[in-house]
Amino acid sequence: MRDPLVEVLYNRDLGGGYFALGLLDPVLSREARPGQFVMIEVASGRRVVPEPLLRRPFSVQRSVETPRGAGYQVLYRVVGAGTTLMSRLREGDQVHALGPLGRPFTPADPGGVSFLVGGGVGIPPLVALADTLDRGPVPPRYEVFLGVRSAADAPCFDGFVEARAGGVHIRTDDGSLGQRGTAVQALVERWDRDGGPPAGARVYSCGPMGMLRAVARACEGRGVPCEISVETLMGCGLGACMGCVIRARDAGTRPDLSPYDRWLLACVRGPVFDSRDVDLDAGPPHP
Amino acid sequence: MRDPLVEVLYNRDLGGGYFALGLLDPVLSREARPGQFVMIEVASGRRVVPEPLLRRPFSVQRSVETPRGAGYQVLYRVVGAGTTLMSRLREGDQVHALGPLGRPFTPADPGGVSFLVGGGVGIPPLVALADTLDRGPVPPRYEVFLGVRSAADAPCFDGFVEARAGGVHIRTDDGSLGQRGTAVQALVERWDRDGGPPAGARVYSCGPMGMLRAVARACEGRGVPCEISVETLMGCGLGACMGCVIRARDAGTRPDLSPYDRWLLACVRGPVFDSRDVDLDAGPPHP
Amino acid sequence: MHPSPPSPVDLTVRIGPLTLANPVMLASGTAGYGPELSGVLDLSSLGGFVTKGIAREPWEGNSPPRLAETHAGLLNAIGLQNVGLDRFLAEKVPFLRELGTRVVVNVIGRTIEEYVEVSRALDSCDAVDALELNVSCPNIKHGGIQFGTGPEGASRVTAAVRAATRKPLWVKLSPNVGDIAEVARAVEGAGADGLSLINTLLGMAVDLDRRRPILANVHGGLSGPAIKPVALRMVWQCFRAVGIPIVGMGGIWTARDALEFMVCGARAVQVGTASFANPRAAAEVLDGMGQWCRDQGIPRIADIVGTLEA
Amino acid sequence: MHPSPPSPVDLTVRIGPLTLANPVMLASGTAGYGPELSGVLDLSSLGGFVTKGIAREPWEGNSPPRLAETHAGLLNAIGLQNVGLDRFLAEKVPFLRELGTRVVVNVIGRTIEEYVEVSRALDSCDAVDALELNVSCPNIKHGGIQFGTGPEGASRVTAAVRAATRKPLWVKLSPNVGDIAEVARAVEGAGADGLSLINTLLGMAVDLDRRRPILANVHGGLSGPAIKPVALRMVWQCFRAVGIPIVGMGGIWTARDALEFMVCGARAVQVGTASFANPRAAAEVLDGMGQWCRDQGIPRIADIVGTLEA
Ligand SMILES: Cc1cc2nc3c(=O)[nH]c(=O)nc-3n(C[C@H](O)[C@H](O)[C@H](O)COP(=O)(O)OP(=O)(O)OC[C@H]3O[C@@H](n4cnc5c(N)ncnc54)[C@H](O)[C@@H]3O)c2cc1C
Ligand SMILES: Cc1cc2nc3c(=O)[nH]c(=O)nc-3n(C[C@H](O)[C@H](O)[C@H](O)COP(=O)(O)OP(=O)(O)OC[C@H]3O[C@@H](n4cnc5c(N)ncnc54)[C@H](O)[C@@H]3O)c2cc1C
Ligand SMILES: Cc1cc2nc3c(=O)[nH]c(=O)nc-3n(C[C@H](O)[C@H](O)[C@H](O)COP(=O)(O)O)c2cc1C
Ligand SMILES: Cc1cc2nc3c(=O)[nH]c(=O)nc-3n(C[C@H](O)[C@H](O)[C@H](O)COP(=O)(O)O)c2cc1C
Ligand code: FES
Ligand code: FES
Repeated sequence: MRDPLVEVLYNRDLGGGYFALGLLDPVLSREARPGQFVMIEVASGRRVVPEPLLRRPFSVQRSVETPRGAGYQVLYRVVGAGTTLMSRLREGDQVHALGPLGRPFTPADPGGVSFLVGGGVGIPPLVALADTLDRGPVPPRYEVFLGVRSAADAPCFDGFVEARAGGVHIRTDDGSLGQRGTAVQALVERWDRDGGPPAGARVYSCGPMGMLRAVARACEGRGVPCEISVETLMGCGLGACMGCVIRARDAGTRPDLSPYDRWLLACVRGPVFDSRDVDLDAGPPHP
Repeated sequence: MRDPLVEVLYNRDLGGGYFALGLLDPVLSREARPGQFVMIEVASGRRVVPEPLLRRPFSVQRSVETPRGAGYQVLYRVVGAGTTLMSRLREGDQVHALGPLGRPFTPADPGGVSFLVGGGVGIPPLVALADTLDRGPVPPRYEVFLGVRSAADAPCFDGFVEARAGGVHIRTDDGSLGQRGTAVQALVERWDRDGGPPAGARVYSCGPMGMLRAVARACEGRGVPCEISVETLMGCGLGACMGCVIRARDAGTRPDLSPYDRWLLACVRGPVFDSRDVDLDAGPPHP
Repeated sequence: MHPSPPSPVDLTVRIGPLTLANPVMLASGTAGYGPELSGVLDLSSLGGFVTKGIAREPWEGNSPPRLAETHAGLLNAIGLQNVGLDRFLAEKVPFLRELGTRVVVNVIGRTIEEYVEVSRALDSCDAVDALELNVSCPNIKHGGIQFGTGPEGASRVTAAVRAATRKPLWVKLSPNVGDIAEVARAVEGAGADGLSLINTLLGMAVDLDRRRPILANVHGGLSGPAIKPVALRMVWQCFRAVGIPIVGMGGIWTARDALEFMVCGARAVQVGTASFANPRAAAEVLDGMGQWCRDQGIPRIADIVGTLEA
Repeated sequence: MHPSPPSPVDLTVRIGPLTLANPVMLASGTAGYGPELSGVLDLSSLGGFVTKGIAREPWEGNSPPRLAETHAGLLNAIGLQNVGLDRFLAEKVPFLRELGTRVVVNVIGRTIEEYVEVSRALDSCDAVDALELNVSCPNIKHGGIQFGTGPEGASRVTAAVRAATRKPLWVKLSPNVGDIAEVARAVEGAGADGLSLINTLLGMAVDLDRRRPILANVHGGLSGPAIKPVALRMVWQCFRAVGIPIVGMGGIWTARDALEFMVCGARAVQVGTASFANPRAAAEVLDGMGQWCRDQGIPRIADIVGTLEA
């Protein structure tokens, strides 16, 4: 684990409250696996005691090569105090970014078909996964289903605008871009049209809790293995604070499960989980 | 009382840790009397809760006229967190500056001779006083005695470098500029040489506590009225927090004095006091 | 989102028999005796004004330094320097009478008898709308603190003062206790009309290089945003423990802070330390509270009191 | 200014029978069981490591959200989720044995019997250098809190555990009490070898727009720089009240913070919340402490303990 002080390569305003932050870190650029994240010190510098006090977790979206060296990009949306500060970072600023952290996605065996289902700022880790699949030994077989609220959220698609192996399907809640509907509806329609998911199908998903619930339901009902990446509030990213928990599936009724294992640390056991291992309905993982 | 959000006209680095801050405020520029001060919001802007939490008091050094309008200047030295933040202010930034606050110097009657005795960052309010005397109806009769540690502190003399009515006498502790010695020694030598202070002499002084003690002793021993401006730690500048106190002279033994009046609020009863009214030896007015 | 109602928000709140035009007051010891902030702030726009603590005789207070800044907080050890009852009545009351807002006098004493005497004298003073018994000041060695740390002491002084005045009686509790709800219940039982929560947390700051406490008094009372989580917790605990109204304070900086206190059960709030950083803080808090109610479509601010779902 | 002495500063400190290579430890609950931070921080460079609280059986902990940021502070309501004694011994101790620093196990229980059983089992565990009795966790309803809020409860559990172990026994006190020195004296009388001060202050945070507590548990423990003034005060009060060594904590962010605790009487310190913002915080605090001693010409850091002039 490393916590380097890294240089900001760029911090591009993509519009609609979305930004793309490039950080110089050749090691992480090489070592991060899709689905892993970093804890960024958003309020660095000026003050002894930062405000907000805690770092913020962000998925590694993709590796980048720049004249200054290799690094990686984080795609984020401004939602509160931390991301507001982040949006003020400028080229040449330095921040601590701890990572790569957490359990990554497990890419499918060659021959399988992967379905990448993402919503909003849950899309970035799927870019990393698609990039990995694209670099794989055999021609990758995957399809991408993405959903956002409206055309204003188009910056979320960064990384999927370019052509991808099996095509990218876009849905918006209001129909202002692509077709109206959700990413999960699009996935299910596709499967229904094809008479069910293909053999060797696997789903990888990240997005808001409602979307994850829907995707897990769709997959579990059809016997499709499904990995989801959950976003909980994280204090440390290292398994030290026990703040980031998500409920284990059937936690209260499984006699084999130690009470200790009823709440799973999303930062080290996740953020990527087999959907069958977690209970997305138990208590809000986040306010 | 006003607490306007004023614009920074300039914030000049004078070297040696000294800065001159110009603030746009025609009203204060006109109304402030010599010895009065302002409470500046040094950690304004970015954060809901500032750090440091409190404002900082600074003497009004002089009025300034700029193409943008009339304002005033504060001369300050970077000594801690607040002044460090202040030194980062830039032209066009906005800060709240509450004032003019406190009891000013009482300029001598026409015909009297004023002696202005200043040390370090206690010199700025004497500039304001000299400017007022210069603008007075009769040719002003005053002399200025200034002391700093060494030539590195020369920026403190800002405002007294130009010719002044009765001349400016400069002393440094190490003799690196002007003569070696202190401002008070210079004053006393001058009086001794002249066979005592002139009739109608009055002393106005501001500077470190040690200097104020010496000047008060010199004046009281010779029956010369002496006004000193004291710098205590101030929470509000308005008489509301009772944090800024200085001891009343003979507080413990004066039967006429209510216990309430044993500690005087320096922000409203001062910062300028008749030296005979305060006890400069009782407890540190500031750590 | 509710559409903004055309009618203005009703900001009045009632603390027992007393109606305040709005829930925002200035906290004791942070706004002097009235005139101090009146140049920068229209006091008549606020719901109330609480004076610096008043004792039977004038008090000297502590030696300086009396203030020390901490992270998001302020330590003070003023030591209750105050003009004393007679001068308060003669010099301060005339101004307070014209204030145009509710006047609450913070009462302090070294003995129960002193509390009683001050309260009795204020009982006949028409300019005074309520008394706030400070049984909790941590800054004086032989002062109020002994009354505030236990339910017995707090209820004894409350009962004694209750018998001496018909004015609405608020008791301001110390947070430096193990079980605030127990003290609150005791004080309610002794006849208090309201609770003021919280006074400062006992703290300390150190000048490392000189190896000395920063405050001449060594200890001081911690106020400001640092203590807000403790204050909210105590307001909520007491709201569930007693029936009398609560006036909340401790670190209120913004309208949202003040509204949080109300949602936790405070009928009104007091702004303290924030006035030092910004002398108009209380007025800005009030503005923001009205705005929030409008935005949320809440017609009467009193309706949000204690609405926390927990 | 003293010239820097050529010889290195002696950073060792003694807590009763135990010598630590230096005064900086990681605080319980903020560094897991050891492996969690070891990738970013060389634990063997520190004076000690305190584990997450260990109970006789595994505990589930509270529902999320378990964390809420406040101004200069952090509220947590983890609820002492822990692996339990057996799994601790089987899975965690092997790593701790190789840590190369002092290992202190934080012990929790719902009853005195549970405290005793955990402590007895750890007595025979060579990897454990000391026990830290957490009689003060505010996050569980029927848990340790009842022991920590009064001198009687705290001394009862201390005495019972004392009889069950020969390991150095530190008792970690709750700050949510009226008189910390009274509790400290009681615990000393019951046989404690040291005091850990302080645990978190009971607090609360509110989601205004949803009118709900932010923490699922409603209340949580406040840590971080916001509480440092309270922690320093309690360390100083206890230092003057007892003879046993004190381990200080609460908002330590920098070397100067840590040194302030030592000057107030702490023999050693623990870094907690700071590790979340900066996982190398403890190492940086330690570096800075050595540097300060060199700059000040202090040959042995132990010499500054309790040197506050007050
Ligand atoms: C493993 C992981 C990967 C993530 N990757 C990305 C990413 O690639 N891009 C991106 O934009 N965001 C990502 N997030 C979410 C991101 O961490 C939060 O948006 C950020 O922490 C908000 O900080 P803030 O201070 O701006 O907001 P706050 O002021 O803390 O909160 C503002 C609002 O956002 C909500 N919020 C805060 N933290 C989270 C969270 N962790 N999850 C969900 N909602 C939250 C709050 O409840 C509140 O409503 C990720 C989160 C996790 C756990
Ligand atoms: C009425 C008045 C007028 C002043 N006018 C000027 C001026 O014109 N120019 C100027 O440079 N300074 C002036 N000062 C002093 C100035 O207010 C302090 O230097 C400033 O508040 C320090 O803030 P800081 O955060 O940088 O330092 P801090 O971090 O607060 O303290 C750093 C060091 O400075 C000392 N210090 C802090 N405040 C004061 C104070 N009020 N008086 C003396 N020492 C202090 C501290 O004890 C500490 O040793 C004036 C003070 C008063 C009361
Ligand atoms: C400088 C200062 C003086 C105070 N004096 C008094 C007082 O005389 N009587 C009293 O009951 N409370 C006094 N307090 C406490 C405040 O009224 C208030 O309870 C506390 O500061 C918490 O609110 P805040 O965080 O908004 O300041 C004082 C607080 C400060 C900062
Ligand atoms: C997330 C978290 C979990 C904690 N868990 C424990 C614990 O299990 N046992 C314990 O005695 N203290 C626990 N504490 C308290 C800390 O050990 C420490 O006493 C407190 O946080 C004050 O120090 P700090 O401000 O440096 O964090 C915990 C604190 C935090 C923030
Ligand atoms: S974020 Fe701290 S344990 Fe997961
Ligand atoms: S600075 Fe607040 S009373 Fe003087």
